[in-house]
Amino acid sequence: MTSTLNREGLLKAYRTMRTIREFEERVHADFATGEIPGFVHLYAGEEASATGVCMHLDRKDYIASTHRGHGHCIAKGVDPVGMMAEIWGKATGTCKGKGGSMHIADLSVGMLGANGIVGGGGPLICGTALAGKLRGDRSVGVCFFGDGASNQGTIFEAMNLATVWNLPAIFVAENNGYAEATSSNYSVACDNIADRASAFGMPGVIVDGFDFFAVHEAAGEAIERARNGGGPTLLEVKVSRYYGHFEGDQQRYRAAGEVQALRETRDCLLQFRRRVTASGEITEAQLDAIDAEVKALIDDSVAKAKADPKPAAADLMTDVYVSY
Amino acid sequence: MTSTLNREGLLKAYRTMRTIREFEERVHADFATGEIPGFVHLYAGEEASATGVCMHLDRKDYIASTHRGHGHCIAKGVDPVGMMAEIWGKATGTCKGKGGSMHIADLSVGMLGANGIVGGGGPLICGTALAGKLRGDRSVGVCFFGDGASNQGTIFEAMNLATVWNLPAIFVAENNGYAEATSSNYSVACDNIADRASAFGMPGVIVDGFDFFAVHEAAGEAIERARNGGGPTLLEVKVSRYYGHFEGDQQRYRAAGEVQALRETRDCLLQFRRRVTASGEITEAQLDAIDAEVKALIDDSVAKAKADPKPAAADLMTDVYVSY
Amino acid sequence: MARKITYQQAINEALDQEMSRDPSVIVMGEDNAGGAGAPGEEDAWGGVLGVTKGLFHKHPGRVLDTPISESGFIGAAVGAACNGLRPVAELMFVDFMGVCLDQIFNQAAKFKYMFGGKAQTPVVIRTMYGAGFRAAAQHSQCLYNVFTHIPGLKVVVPSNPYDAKGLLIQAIRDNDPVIFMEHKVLYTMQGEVPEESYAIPFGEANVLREGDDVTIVAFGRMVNFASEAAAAAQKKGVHCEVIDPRTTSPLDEDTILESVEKTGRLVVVDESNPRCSMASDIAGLVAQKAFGALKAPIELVTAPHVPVPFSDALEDLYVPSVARIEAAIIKAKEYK
Amino acid sequence: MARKITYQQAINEALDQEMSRDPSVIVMGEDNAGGAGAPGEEDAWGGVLGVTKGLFHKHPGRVLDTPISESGFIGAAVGAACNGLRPVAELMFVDFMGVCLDQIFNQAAKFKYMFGGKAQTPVVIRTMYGAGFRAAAQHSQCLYNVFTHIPGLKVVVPSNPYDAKGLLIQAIRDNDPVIFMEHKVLYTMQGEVPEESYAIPFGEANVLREGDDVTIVAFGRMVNFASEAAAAAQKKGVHCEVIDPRTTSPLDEDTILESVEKTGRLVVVDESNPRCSMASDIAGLVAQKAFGALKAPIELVTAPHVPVPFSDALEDLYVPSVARIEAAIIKAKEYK
Ligand SMILES: Cc1ncc(C[n+]2csc(CCOP(=O)(O)OP(=O)(O)O)c2C)c(N)n1
Ligand SMILES: Cc1ncc(C[n+]2csc(CCOP(=O)(O)OP(=O)(O)O)c2C)c(N)n1
Ligand SMILES: [Mg+2]
Ligand SMILES: [Mg+2]
Repeated sequence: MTSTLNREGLLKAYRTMRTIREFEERVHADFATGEIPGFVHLYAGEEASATGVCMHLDRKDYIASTHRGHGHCIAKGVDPVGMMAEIWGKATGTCKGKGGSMHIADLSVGMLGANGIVGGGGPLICGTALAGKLRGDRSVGVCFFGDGASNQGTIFEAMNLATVWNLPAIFVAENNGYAEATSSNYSVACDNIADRASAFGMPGVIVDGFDFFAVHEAAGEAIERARNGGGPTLLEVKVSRYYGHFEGDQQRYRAAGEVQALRETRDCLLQFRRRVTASGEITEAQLDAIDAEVKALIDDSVAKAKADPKPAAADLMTDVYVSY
Repeated sequence: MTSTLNREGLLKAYRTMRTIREFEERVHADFATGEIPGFVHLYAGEEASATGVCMHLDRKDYIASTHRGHGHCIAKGVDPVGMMAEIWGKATGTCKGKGGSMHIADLSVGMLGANGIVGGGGPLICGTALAGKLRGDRSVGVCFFGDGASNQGTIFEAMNLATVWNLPAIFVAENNGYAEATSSNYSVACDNIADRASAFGMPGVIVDGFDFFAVHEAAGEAIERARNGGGPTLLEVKVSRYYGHFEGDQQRYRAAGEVQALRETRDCLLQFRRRVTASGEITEAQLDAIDAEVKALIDDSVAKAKADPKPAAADLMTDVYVSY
Repeated sequence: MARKITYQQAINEALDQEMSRDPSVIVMGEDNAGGAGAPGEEDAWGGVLGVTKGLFHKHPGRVLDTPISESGFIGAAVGAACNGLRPVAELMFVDFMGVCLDQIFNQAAKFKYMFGGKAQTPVVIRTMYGAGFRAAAQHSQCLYNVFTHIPGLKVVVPSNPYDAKGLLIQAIRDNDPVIFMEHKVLYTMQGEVPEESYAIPFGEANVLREGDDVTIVAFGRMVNFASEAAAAAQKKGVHCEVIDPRTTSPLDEDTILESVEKTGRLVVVDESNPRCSMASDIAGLVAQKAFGALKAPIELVTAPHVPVPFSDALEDLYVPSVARIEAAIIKAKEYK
Repeated sequence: MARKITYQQAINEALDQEMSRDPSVIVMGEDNAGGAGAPGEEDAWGGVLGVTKGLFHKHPGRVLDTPISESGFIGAAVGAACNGLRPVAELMFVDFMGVCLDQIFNQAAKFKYMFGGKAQTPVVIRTMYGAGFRAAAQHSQCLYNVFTHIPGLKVVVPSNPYDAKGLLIQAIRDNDPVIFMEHKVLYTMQGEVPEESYAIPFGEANVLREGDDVTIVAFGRMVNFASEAAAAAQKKGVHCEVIDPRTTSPLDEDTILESVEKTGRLVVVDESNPRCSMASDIAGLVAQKAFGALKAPIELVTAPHVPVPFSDALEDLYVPSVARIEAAIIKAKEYK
């Protein structure tokens, strides 16, 4: 067991990953019934990435997320009950129903928002990191982005700026192999996204995104370096998404059985469970209990989301200016 | 003498560089009198770059240029007389006086325009190269850009796209050490711009921009590779500009004497002259004759530019749509 | 002309027919084939909502998937247009213009003028716009006013399948850069569309309904709402003239002005936010050039000055409704 | 209040005073210090035209030079604003918005709404606009209409040194994203400016001249042209009311509407291209809300629908002139 986490930390990590999984499986099921509006992108399969990184963060550290943001939100401490209500378009949602899945944000826990613009978070996180740096509060900023986003100019500019300003910023490229239906083998002109780090004067690290411990360790190093004034890092997390690009995607660009095999052999929860129970640090029963608690929480979040009221007509015109 | 150029080629190269130099020195002098309007960015000092590259091109090859575009224009075959008139805002100018220094273009010789937007040419040249590739005409596209531009998202995106589509495109980074007053040591997060090539799956080459032969050779290889379907190259040309960022710049960010020393020791025309006369291939007298001819040409261009009429009022409203 | 197809099929057909007719027409965009580099079908997607589906196999080598680099590939389309091609590039959602606008408004739009008339840039940028999909603030905007403002761009806002096909064919043949705005809610709209190829000239409004009482000018999806509202008003004895300019730039000023000369009353319906919108543009035109005929205030029916909200409860209030248009018609009619 | 300084100095002073008052205010942009990494002076430039000169040494560590990466650093300013700072970022020329608009219009502008009111983004984007410098099509545009269209942005167009200082101080203190438009030709304009700090509230128009005959609404540099034209018209017995809204968003509708209620005649002067412009915006407002008072067509004096030409001979024709404004005033006045 090489992890630096104690039992409490391990349980927390498992709970976070399980919460994300349960949340996403439920959204998947409920989307199929037609009750959930809009575009929804699920994070199932990638839980170890958000969790492994965010375990190192506290609320003064900011993260910027993507269209596939539920996992990042939960890992950063956004309340899943509010999130579910948000996704259902309810007034009780994290954003009062005004943002929806693609715009869940909670600045009070350092979550700067899912983002509907691919690559949008890179520049933003340079800014939160700059603010932390100028205050000298040892906080960091983490930008999650996908393999598709790794080709967007904003991400390149942000990485360059982070080094030029020596910012405490971590760029986490979640390479799940696809941007919509386009393979990262096609769209990324070099072999690994992490290979781009040197072009921006920062270390680049590749890590197995099914392995929570690997992500946790690599992220820990990068974040520690950043906190100590050592500047940015590019961390490439090789992962896979279990569902389509968005709900409704038939995924005909993917080999049949690809996901099933991953679920059965490399799933992050499965691996985590095996490892911590094998080491004897945690019992199966403890994990089962978490599973049950998480299920109850998500059940509850859905029940509430269904029952909660929609925004009132007057809400249309509020929140647009702090003061007009 | 490692150059592949025959005597005619050498004379042409010298004439081109001398024409650029003479053109720029004259614009510099005339700007000081207040007669030339607008923002003017001079290319003096960097002549070997445009010339060394463009010697390999013909009119079906396109180049995209920058705000500092006079040298690229001349090297690509745009008529200096029209250019001078354009800079003076005259109806006889290359663009009828509507574009000015920052927008000289002549598509009939494959010059896609100086560009007022830093980094604007990267995407454009991917497009001209794509057209050539789809036609199968072995043409290439060359994008000139500066060290400052090398941090612009458009340039990164273009380099990635060029590899993804395997385009016959050459990215020529003219690193003259400064973007306006900001040093490239500050703004470029890695040591050399050419180091970024691997991030975009292409070869990166560094070359001394005072040495025409070095540029010519490196560009020749890259262009040949591109013509043969071998894809893009990033060529970093290390150069220096002899004048300020734009005319009027006091250059207090530069060490005193920096330019003077370069002019005296490394100047591209000086080096070229030494080398070709030393090898005996060309005589001093031949070069002096070119100098005189070029001077006469530029004198003439200025005389014409001064005498030529300004655009007529009706020109304000033309050329905006091909058909409306 | 009995065949009915959808707006989406009409667009697909226009692309297909122009690609067949002219080898210089190419198509590019994110997942416009869909599946590039992936183990499955190479045209797995055919565009995010399937609009370009099937073109990849029919026109080999001429439907290009792109990385997510809108500046890069839209700029490439512009460059290719300068070098003999007629590219149709897809900006998936118009909301993404913020990452690539320079290549459109400073490059493509200005080349001809800046270069003294010596360039032409026959590029088409197809893009999806509009609210109604619960897609929230970054995937639901209209934004055609931004393009309309820029000299050198032509802007097309088809409101039905027939126009979509004919205007897209014209756009591809046009020698200027064209922004072709596809309302996402209209993709499933059915309409009669001839199988043969035809081009609808730019700057010629379509008058959907004639009437003497009130002129309605509407854009895109709002044309259909305006027609509904006009039909409802008709039952109350108010006769509306419904005008669909079809292109916001060039704009068929004459048809609008002549109608207002006749009716003296004007309602403009624009799904955009109100400030500096097409609604204000038309109002400005008429207040300057047909003032003498005006008998009532110009009624502007637009979205409010807020971002597009996610929740259906709010989004349905955000989009101008048939009821709001009808109320505006009645208000204009009753003004004395 | 006898001290006279330039518009440029007024802006510099506002920045300096706010930086002194509030340590969370920072300044960033290309060469805003000028000379970063270079052997010479570290504030060699102080902005491309020297507007931020001197701040680097006075406020150590708080004036940041940036690479040429407008999306990167303007987005960073937006992010920093979400995390407790009040950044003032410089977009050197507004014409460059095309490489960074997303961070402004989809991020900064929309956070508060999309996030259900739980974010504030107190960022100021200073930017230079306008024709007159022979800077051609990519360095001379106005484009404030684009920002005005976007809900969530406030847009400021100061026409003189006094307003420039007071409005910039307000912009920095404001909790919303503000686009602060500096007309490059006005930098050298002299005016009386108090030394002490003061803020001018947004959405309050300045009435420069009162009159009963014709209302003129003008923006930025055009305010000064409008005043000149009004003075000329005065000599011909036409009494104009000249209104400078100072901010296009929020807009002081009341002052404009009340004036038109009084005069019944309106001229709008906008240096922009005409379509979907502030000129049409004001015309739309008045045609809807003060129609009953209108006695004449609304005259819109704008640039033509072409890019900004380079040659002085053409650029001088492009920019609305005092003579054209005066002609519009007379036309409005004489209409029966
Ligand atoms: C600027 C921009 N371009 C395109 C899109 C449409 N889009 C949304 S998600 C997506 C794919 C993103 O792929 P990747 O970055 O790999 O993230 P993943 O979906 O795999 O998590 C695309 C093209 C967008 N939202 N924003
Ligand atoms: C998008 C954009 N940002 C900023 C500018 C202003 N600007 C013009 S030239 C320049 C410096 C360019 O430096 P570099 O690329 O090194 O070229 P050089 O001037 O040295 O030839 C800047 C910042 C611009 N024209 N376009
Ligand atoms: Mg991906
Ligand atoms: Mg440079």
